[in-house]
Amino acid sequence: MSHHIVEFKNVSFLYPDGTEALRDISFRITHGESVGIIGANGAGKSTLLLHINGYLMPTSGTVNIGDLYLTRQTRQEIRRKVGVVFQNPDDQLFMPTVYEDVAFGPLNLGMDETAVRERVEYALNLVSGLELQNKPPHHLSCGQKSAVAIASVIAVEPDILAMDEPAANLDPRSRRLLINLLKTFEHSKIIASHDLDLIMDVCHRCIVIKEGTVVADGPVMEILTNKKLLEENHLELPLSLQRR
Amino acid sequence: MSHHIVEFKNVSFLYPDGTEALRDISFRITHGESVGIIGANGAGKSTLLLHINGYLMPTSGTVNIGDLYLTRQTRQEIRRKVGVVFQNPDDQLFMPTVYEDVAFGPLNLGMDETAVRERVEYALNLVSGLELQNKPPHHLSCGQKSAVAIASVIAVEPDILAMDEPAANLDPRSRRLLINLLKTFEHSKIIASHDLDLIMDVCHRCIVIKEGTVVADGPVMEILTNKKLLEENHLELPLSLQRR
Amino acid sequence: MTFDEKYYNIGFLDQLAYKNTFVHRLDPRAKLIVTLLFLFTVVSFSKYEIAALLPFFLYPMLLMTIGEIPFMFIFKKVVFVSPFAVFIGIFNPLLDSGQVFIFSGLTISAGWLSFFSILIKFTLTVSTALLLVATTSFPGVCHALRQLGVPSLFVSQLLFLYRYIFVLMEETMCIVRARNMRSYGERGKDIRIFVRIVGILFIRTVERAERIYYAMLSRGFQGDMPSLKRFHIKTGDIVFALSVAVFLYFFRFYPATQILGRFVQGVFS
Amino acid sequence: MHMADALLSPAVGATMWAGSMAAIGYSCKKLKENIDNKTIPLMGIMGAFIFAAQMINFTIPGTGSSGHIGGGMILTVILGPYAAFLAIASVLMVQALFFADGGLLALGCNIWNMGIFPCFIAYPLIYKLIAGDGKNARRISIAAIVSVLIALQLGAFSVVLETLLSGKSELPFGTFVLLMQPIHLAIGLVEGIITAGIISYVKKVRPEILQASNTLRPLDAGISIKNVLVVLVILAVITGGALSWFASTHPDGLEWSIEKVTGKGELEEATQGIAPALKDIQEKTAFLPDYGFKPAVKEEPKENEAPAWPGIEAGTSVAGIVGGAIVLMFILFIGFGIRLFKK
Ligand SMILES: Nc1ncnc2c1ncn2[C@@H]1O[C@H](COP(=O)(O)OP(=O)(O)OP(=O)(O)O)[C@@H](O)[C@H]1O
Ligand SMILES: Nc1ncnc2c1ncn2[C@@H]1O[C@H](COP(=O)(O)OP(=O)(O)OP(=O)(O)O)[C@@H](O)[C@H]1O
Ligand SMILES: [Mg+2]
Ligand SMILES: [Mg+2]
Repeated sequence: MSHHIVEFKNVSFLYPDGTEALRDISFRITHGESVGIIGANGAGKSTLLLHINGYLMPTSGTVNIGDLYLTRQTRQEIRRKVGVVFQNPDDQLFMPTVYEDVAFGPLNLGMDETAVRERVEYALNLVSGLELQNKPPHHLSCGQKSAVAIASVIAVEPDILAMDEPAANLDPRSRRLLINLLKTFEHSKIIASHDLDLIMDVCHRCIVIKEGTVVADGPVMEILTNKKLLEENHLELPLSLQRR
Repeated sequence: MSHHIVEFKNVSFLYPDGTEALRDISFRITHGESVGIIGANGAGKSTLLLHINGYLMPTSGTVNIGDLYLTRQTRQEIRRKVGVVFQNPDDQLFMPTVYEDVAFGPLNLGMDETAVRERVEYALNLVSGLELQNKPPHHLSCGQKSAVAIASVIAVEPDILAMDEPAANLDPRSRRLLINLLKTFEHSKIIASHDLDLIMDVCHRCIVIKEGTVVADGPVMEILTNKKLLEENHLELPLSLQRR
Repeated sequence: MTFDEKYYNIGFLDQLAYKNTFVHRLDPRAKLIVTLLFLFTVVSFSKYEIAALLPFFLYPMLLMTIGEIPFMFIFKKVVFVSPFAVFIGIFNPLLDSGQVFIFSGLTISAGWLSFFSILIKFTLTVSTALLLVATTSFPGVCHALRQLGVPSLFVSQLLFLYRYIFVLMEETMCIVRARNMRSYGERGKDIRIFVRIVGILFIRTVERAERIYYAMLSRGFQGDMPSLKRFHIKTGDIVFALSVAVFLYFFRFYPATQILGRFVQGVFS
Repeated sequence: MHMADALLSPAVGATMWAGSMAAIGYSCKKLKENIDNKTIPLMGIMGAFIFAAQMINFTIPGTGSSGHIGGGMILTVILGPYAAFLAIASVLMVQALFFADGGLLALGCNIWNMGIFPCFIAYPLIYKLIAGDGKNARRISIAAIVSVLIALQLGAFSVVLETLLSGKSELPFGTFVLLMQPIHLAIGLVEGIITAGIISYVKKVRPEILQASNTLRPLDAGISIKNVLVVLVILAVITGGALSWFASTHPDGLEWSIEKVTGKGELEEATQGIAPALKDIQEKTAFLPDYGFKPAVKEEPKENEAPAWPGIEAGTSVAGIVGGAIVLMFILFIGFGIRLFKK
């Protein structure tokens, strides 16, 4: 299924203020893979995720999602294939109720009401948030907000799911629920996080980014046990591997 | 040294909208202790911290800081004794440059410019942030912001340091630096966090809060290894104690 | 411009202000006063004046080169904000059709003259204003204002505004991104959703203001924003201000361009 | 609606600066009288909020084009007129400096046009009147829409006046008004609806914020309509007086002094150029005859004006072009020179 591929070829990105956030990044993620993106603060993880659905366009190089090259013309289409969940769920829930928020994407895709309702219910059910549907988002707990944010992205049935720091500010139980939720998705997944334990639990492959370049790419266990590599990147062994 | 004591006696607090965030909380923290406050999302940790220096006043019960009972009259004085570092460093660095920010507290204490300069340099030096002094906060990285936020509180030389979720969004190295920094303070410390590994590293005592009440209070290792207690509170074993 | 572009743009201008060059080191008060003088001088020229305005490009040019400010960046910004001036100015050639001889055979309408005059003045004033922040930093301008007698209440909240612009813009940018991502074209950008977004932002802003206020209280805030006396007028500042003033005076009241032109014509004929 | 430096004469610019600065000083003084310590950070941060909100664009219904808001009225409703005025002034200042919207000289005009009208006229005279005690949601919405509309109309009209008084633009008064007012009617309607929407959203979700601004801050209650009117009349008299003094004694602000120095006055011909028949009308309609607003009536053939334009003789303009070119090259040369030297 070539349409679930994410391929970066020599992608560089300069923020208009001159910051070189990505430099010559190349990798290829195939169907069904789940990939962790790790690196120091400011390494370029968030910038990379913003390229996956064409929010930012590479300054040079090409991004290939499925069978489409990312251009200004194709990016609307690409956004349907790729759902991105940002770091802060508060930034993502902007409709008056949970239901409307989850329905926002499907409605914009031009679906009719019954189809939308089905989609919303399906997505909310997946994150066990069906009974929240009539609540306004600002009355939800942190963990619930995260779940709804994920549902609102799933509702458009993306082929690829990208998440930026999904577990920040969650209590350990909500974090565990989120991990289990992520494990059950059969989508391709790309997760950027400082929570290496979460990456270890959810991903099979791991890409390390340093100052905008890929410095390592391989099976998750191999990378997350490579102390030297991790330390060079302001990281450390996942806490659950740090024996006391 | 009774003036470093923090004592809550039957404290309850209702938000104006009727949410009962604290119910009949009592505990006593003595000089030099470092105490972790843990609990599920919405348990009341942040609300509790806001009482320690009198932003919120208990609806019933008393808060005693050192030899002062918290009242509208004493709270200015109490604020000198207690430094609070909030969750989001952006909310705390409100002056246009790092130097001015750290100097804000000492200047308000009425110190003269040379004494202020000394304080600022001392505090910034402690967090290794001296070379940041002329930068505006929005040019700092996450980790640097956290460090400066701590410096700006330390510059007032509080007897007691209270922190809410100090390590969120930091990469593992910055988090480790922060932990080491916290370990070196001989202040009384009160830290609210979901990062149980951090609590375990920094604190000696731990208070578990559930729906606004204290459900456990004891030595950190005892509490953080009590699986049943933790699970009842939406928590789990610190990751470094979770063997794979 | 998209939201992102606007954000990066203002961020870049802000970054420039923290360079360390001769121009950046000058006292903010000197730069502020000189800038205002400059603006007054430029707009004081008659509406048909062109030639006499040209020497004034020297000032922004010097600021730009000595202050190491990229020319294209300023230029683009000037072009970007020009529509209103162009829109109003473009009526001049249509309405003011008096003829002016340039030399035999070539006449243009007075309206064109005044239109170009507007454009030149526009370029001069806008670029100088931009260069003021680019070489002084916004807090610098604020401190200068305070020292020049603007009420400190106003200056204090101006500094807050500056500090939180970046924080709030970043937050807003995230929300706008989230909206655009699930909008698939123009559908999701209608006015109701806009109102919602601004409403949410508003509430979060109020809550943030509350947290900031707490943070201020915890550091002894009692109503007065303390300020450091940071700037001392140096001889360099005075020399700078005086020389610009002389420069402005000379080219304002002495038709140097004309004279130079005549002289050159004389040499060649 | 930002006024631009290039369209301003120094006289108008300076007068509006003085007026706006006075208003800032007055607001600071009033605010200080019963300040809540929270107000300073709140004002600053609300300013930042407006700034950010102005950058979000939305699709204007029915047109498909995109717009953004001004936000003055929202601030006023939340912060009360004095604090809101200062916040708006700050936002405009940041825009002038960072985006070069308008410019520094025009800042005075812009603060006046976009600050005074919503805060001190539309809010106390219209919003408060219609909204009453702020309990009835429908009345609040109507109040918001009407007051925003009126504030914008006044602001737009003010832009017209300032531009014409400055005399840099040839747009006739009537045409300019016909251009500006209807556009701002549309803008005002959209903005009013948005303002109403935001206020009612806030009222629904966090009613205490609005209540706080209604009851806690005595600023709102403190503004009496009488005071507002008195202040306005005084300001109008001062402004008008200053403007007409400038305009009558100094044809273009500083220009009178140039006439003395260089001997080339340039404006007399503007009045001469208009046919005597029109002169009469003009003197009746234009309040500053010296400036000769060109009346919108255009029966007069244009050619009549041409000979009346002796401003620059041929020799002078050639010299100007040559000299100008040399000066520009010289400046560029200096620029590149320093750059090279630095490397
Ligand atoms: N809006 C922006 N304008 C300019 N530079 C930016 C912007 N956003 C990010 N950068 C810069 O780009 C680089 C990469 O930033 P990015 O946010 O992608 O890092 P990150 O890996 O996600 O960091 P974190 O772990 O802190 O989230 C950093 O140097 C950062 O300062
Ligand atoms: N301003 C407020 N008004 C009304 N209720 C509030 C307010 N702030 C918090 N609450 C409620 O009070 C309770 C305690 O909230 P608090 O923020 O103290 O929790 P917390 O333990 O810090 O949670 P987290 O781990 O998510 O930070 C929650 O139920 C919350 O919804
Ligand atoms: Mg990031
Ligand atoms: Mg909390």
